[in-house]
Amino acid sequence: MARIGVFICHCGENISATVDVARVAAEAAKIPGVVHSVDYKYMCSDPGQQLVKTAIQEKGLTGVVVAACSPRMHEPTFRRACAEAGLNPFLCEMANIREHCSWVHEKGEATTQKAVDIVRTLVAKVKKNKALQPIQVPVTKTALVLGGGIAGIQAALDIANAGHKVILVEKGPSIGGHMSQLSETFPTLDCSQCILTPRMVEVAQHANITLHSYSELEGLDGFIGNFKARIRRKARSLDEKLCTGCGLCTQKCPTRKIPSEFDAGLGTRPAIYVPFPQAVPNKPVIDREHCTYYRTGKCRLCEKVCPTQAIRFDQADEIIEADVGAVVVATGFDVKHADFFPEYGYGKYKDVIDGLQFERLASASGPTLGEIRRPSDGRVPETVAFIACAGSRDSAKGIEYCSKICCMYTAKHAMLYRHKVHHGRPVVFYMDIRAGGKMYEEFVRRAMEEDGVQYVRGRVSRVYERGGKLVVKGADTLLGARPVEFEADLVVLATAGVAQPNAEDLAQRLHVSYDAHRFYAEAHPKLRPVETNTAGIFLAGACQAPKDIPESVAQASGAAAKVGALFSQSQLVREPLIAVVDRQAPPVYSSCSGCFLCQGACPYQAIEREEIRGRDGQLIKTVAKVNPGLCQGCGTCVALCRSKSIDIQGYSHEQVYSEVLALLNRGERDG
Amino acid sequence: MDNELRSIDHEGLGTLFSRWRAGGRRILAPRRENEKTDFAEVQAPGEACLDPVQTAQSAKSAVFPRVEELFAYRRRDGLVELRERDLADLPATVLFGVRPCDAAALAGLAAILNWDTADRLFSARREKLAVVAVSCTRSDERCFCTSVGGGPGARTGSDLLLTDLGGGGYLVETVSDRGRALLAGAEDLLRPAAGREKDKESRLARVEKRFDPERVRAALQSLFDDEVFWTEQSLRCLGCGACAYVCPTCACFDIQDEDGRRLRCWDSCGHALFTLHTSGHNPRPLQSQRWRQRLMHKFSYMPERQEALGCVGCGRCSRACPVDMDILEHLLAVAEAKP
Amino acid sequence: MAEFDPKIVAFVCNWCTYAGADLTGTSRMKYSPQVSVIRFPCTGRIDFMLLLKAFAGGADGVIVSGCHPNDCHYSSGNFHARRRWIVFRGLLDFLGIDVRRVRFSWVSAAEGAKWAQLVNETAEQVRALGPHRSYQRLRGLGVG
Amino acid sequence: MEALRNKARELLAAGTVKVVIGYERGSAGAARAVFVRDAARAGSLIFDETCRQNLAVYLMKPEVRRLGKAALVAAPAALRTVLQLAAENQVQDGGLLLLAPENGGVAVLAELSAVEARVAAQDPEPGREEREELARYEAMTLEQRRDFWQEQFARCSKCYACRAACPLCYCARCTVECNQPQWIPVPAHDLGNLEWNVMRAMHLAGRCIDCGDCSRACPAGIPLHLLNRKLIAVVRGSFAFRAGRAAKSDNALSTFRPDDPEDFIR
Repeated sequence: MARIGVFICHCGENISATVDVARVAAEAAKIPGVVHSVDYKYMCSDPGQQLVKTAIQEKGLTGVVVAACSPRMHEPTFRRACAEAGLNPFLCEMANIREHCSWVHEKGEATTQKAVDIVRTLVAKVKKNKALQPIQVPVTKTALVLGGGIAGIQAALDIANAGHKVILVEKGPSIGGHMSQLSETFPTLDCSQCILTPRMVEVAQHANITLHSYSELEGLDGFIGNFKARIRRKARSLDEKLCTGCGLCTQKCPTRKIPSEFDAGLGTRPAIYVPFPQAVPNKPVIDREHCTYYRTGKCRLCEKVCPTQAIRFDQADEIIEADVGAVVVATGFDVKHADFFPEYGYGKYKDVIDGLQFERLASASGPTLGEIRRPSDGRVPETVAFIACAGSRDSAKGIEYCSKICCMYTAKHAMLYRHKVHHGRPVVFYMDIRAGGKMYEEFVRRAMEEDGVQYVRGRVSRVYERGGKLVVKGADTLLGARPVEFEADLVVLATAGVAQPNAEDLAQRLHVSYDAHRFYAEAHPKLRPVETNTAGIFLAGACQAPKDIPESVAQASGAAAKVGALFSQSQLVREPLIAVVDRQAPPVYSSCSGCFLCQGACPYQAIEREEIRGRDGQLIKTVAKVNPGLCQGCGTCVALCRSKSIDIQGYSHEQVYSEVLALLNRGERDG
Repeated sequence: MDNELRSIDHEGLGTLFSRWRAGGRRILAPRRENEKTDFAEVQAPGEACLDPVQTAQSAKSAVFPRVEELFAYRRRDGLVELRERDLADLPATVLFGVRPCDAAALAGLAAILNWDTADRLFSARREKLAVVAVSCTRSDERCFCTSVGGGPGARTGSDLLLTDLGGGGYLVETVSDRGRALLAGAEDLLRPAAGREKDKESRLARVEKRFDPERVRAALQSLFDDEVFWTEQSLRCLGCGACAYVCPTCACFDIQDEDGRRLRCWDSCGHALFTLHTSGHNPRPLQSQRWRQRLMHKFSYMPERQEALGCVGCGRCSRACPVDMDILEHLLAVAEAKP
Repeated sequence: MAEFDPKIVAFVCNWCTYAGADLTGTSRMKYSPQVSVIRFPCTGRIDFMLLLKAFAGGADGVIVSGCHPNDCHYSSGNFHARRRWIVFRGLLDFLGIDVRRVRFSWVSAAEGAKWAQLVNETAEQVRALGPHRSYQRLRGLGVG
Repeated sequence: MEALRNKARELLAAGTVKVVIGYERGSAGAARAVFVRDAARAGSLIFDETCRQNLAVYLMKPEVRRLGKAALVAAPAALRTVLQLAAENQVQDGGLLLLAPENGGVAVLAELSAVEARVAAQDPEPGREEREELARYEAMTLEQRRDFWQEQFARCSKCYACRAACPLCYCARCTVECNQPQWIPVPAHDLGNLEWNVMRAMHLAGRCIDCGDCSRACPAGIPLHLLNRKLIAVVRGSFAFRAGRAAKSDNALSTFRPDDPEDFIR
């Protein structure tokens, strides 16, 4: 038999001014099961809380209802008080007679009656409350970071420096990502490599970081604090332990005319190669697709010249398993290229290039050693047209969004061009200039005013060749859409930043959701921007949306901080307000029929399949099971389950049902 | 008791109806409503529909309603206050147009509900019920009243038994004092049956006797543990309660409390929930066991305990069954089974 | 029909509408006292059976309210709820139950005024429709 | 019919299946389910317009499951049922054979993909009478519909034949069997009957494959299928979703589209 205590708060006069609190207390006392009912000026004050504690001990209360302000205000306060008095905190409920009653209604009978109704409702609920224990989930304090670009590097370093183990997985032969391809960076124009490579080296040398380059995530199972990752280490055809990175093999390799990915196709590389001089790790990899030996069975020159016999032609991919507690996804982005812009002659004319290619031209370590020479004939271009929003903000191209970085790097490109080719004439065709960010607007102005970059506002309709020149046809919308024609030696397209080609595939391996453009979805657009809907998996950098370096780094540190918080205890403790699937003694085992409709509805992939087997190991039935580590307690599955086999603690069927009946004055009559 | 045969024409019957109603009796009779014919209150004989061999539902709700309040209670300062069901408000009823099998079924119901102690509500309703049966001039392949001690013109359970004279009104047999009371002061409407009118038998439907219930009872006892037999017999059965709810003698019920009222509601041994224990254990987890229970109860347990059969051969269950579990067929299988 | 005080039950989610109703309070906006709130973690948790229970219990009207689309604290609970209500409304209407007695709304934590307005409008609507007799009459009928 | 019998004989003789669930001629000329386990008995199988029951209902019955791998004589509705059951993890691909009678012959469907193809080919659209029947009720006034259903439900005795006959009402525990809390009043009074029928319809929303067995089973002759048809129309109209079309499919109510209609939400 329930022994409920009801505590009515005056909240000074906030409640008592419009609600007859004495009468509420008197009415509450009549409710079956209520053994104690008092009102007091300030329940949340120390003496007020003391009233509750004393009553719990002296009257042996099995449940407490505090009729006062909103539970969003003081529920924690009173639950703590109950706990201190030895009553399970989840046996305490708050009846909101202030925000939902005294403050919103005039003084009078109806208002007092409503207060009584609210109290009766919560009494009915609390009678059905169960003592709950916080959920504890063990945490493996190792983080898995996917992607070795600047975001991945930053996240890995921050987590490692916080004293936790990190496994960094990079799909390419070296970490560094797109940033390592950049020449200078806006708005400071400091050299990208110069600020990046020290970080790369730090990663390589960090005692807490295990780097798997030339590797990819095969699969991820488990849940927050307890993931099991399977990582494929692709065969480099090389014994990394023996290899000293002397580079002899790469010099001797006879197959040299392979377009270099690092140089965005503007330079070439041999079949056994290190993507760029500062690569980490500085160990070559054999590109089996192009290697003569793999194609014809002859050559093996690298093997002969290798002073440490490190070459391993027969090496196979290796799958390694790792237990991790959290995952940071920093797989970055891709830029639109190939024949995406036929109207701009891309892929048709050698001298129409994309932004990344211009970065390589401008880079001191690039194919032209930093001299701006056009791909077709190596001449220094006298005139360069930069076309912004190539693809971005263009629903016709299926990309409605703004790629965000283009305005800035286009200004930078134009500037770099002027700095390198003083007499050159850069013209930027743009739609709008988006230069929001510290020192960004100033930077663009500098390009216009100090470096005399000409900005023409208007979309370019097409680019075609005429007598060795590239004719850029557009309109100047600032001059009444006057048609503009500009003869350029080189055309640079600020192509849209898009999701990685295999973004969906990875998302499915990770069980995280993604948006219409295949960028990974954050748990909440405003309040949980670095979390995914899968607890324990976080986002950093451009895999979530196009971002520039500072933003990527900031988000990476944010993700690292989340991981740090998760790793700060050996047990993850969570409120037990989660769903549970019915379990019973044999022969029933569970009322669940295993239709798993709930699985589809769960936003958190928290519902698993459990096989119930008899002593003989015979499968009896497969039923749903809620993973307490993943469930966030929304209760969508509960309302969906036809057989009422899932219930949610804190808002259980019995609790809400009794609330409805009690509110309508039709609670159980026998107390 | 006086058994002289008389007859009444349709007009006379109409007058009789109005007199009964004037005397404060409500009249329940088969009424046709969208394809189904079932018992409902009528004012005049014309509203009654006696064409179908049987009504879909039995007439048992006249004495054993689908849901009935046994008593009410409420809490008052720590005490529980009981309010007995007032029997005075139960209506005096004439049940018109039931078939002889349904009339006989009332005895079956009584056998269960009044077995050890008399059921207050049932008895009160039964007391106030007068049964005017109409013997069967037609039957169908579902009927087997003659196999279970009844017949198309049997008088058991009726107070008056009418037999359609084919256009010319009805032959009237007064079976009980209650029947006599129904006819009190109706002499003007009745006239002695004359000549061919007396020949009731010739008008009755022919229902062939198909089995001997005693044989079935004996067979059931030896078949109880024959799982194979019962599984075979019930593979098609879906375990709904249709058969039990249309049955004139099924009396299983469930007790529910609702808004301070204790209710008695029809239930069926065909439902898995019927025998489910709180522990989760179910002594009859399988439909085969529940089907066995249905036959055992009607043809073995009741004869042994209540010296009455739990079946009057009306065939309603067979007609209502969505999957053609034809009870006659199954009883024959039992009778012929070689355990 | 004589004025009457309708009984209205509001099923709301904890994160948006409950907080919004709190804001109505802190902003001291006044509204009709005939409405009482039952708090759920999310509209996705609200079982259609509870709406029936409210009507059976004598409610003349029902409010169901939660986060606006894309604002759900659990990202998609309100989307699931929305589908459920689309189907449920279709059924109620087909059964001849007046869906004007069931008011669905999105009220965010910032929309204190909207909550007050929602409650007042619903109270007005239900008052105009009168007591939900056709439903309340069902209770206990057909009992012998 | 002979083709069907021969196929059944062949499958049983070869031991490919342990039981053929089909139709036989029952009492009073009715067709009814039969469970043939012996090739010699295959001769009793029939298939004609009297064979209306959705035999897929037996796939969920423990006694039948125990008989071993089954071949099911499947009319179109049964095919849709099997797909829906598969989508709800109740039947496994390759776990049973479907014998679909077709002009004199019989198609043997072993994989669910084959069933999908066949259902897609049949693509059963509601017939004219069906659409008009529904339209007739939709055209009524609210009060007319209310009175109609109250009169119908007043005849319901909660025998649950509708549930038993429905191949998708397979829950190990039905909501009406939950008593903590007692979601649905047990008594067959007006409220209990309304709530039971509302719940039944809601729980079949997006799942019902429209075989009509609920109505056929109802001893009170209540046109229950109308409720399901109404919701089939709503689900299809609002979410462009149809049950029983794919073996791997989310349920209309366990998924959503951000742009689902919400004109009724303010």
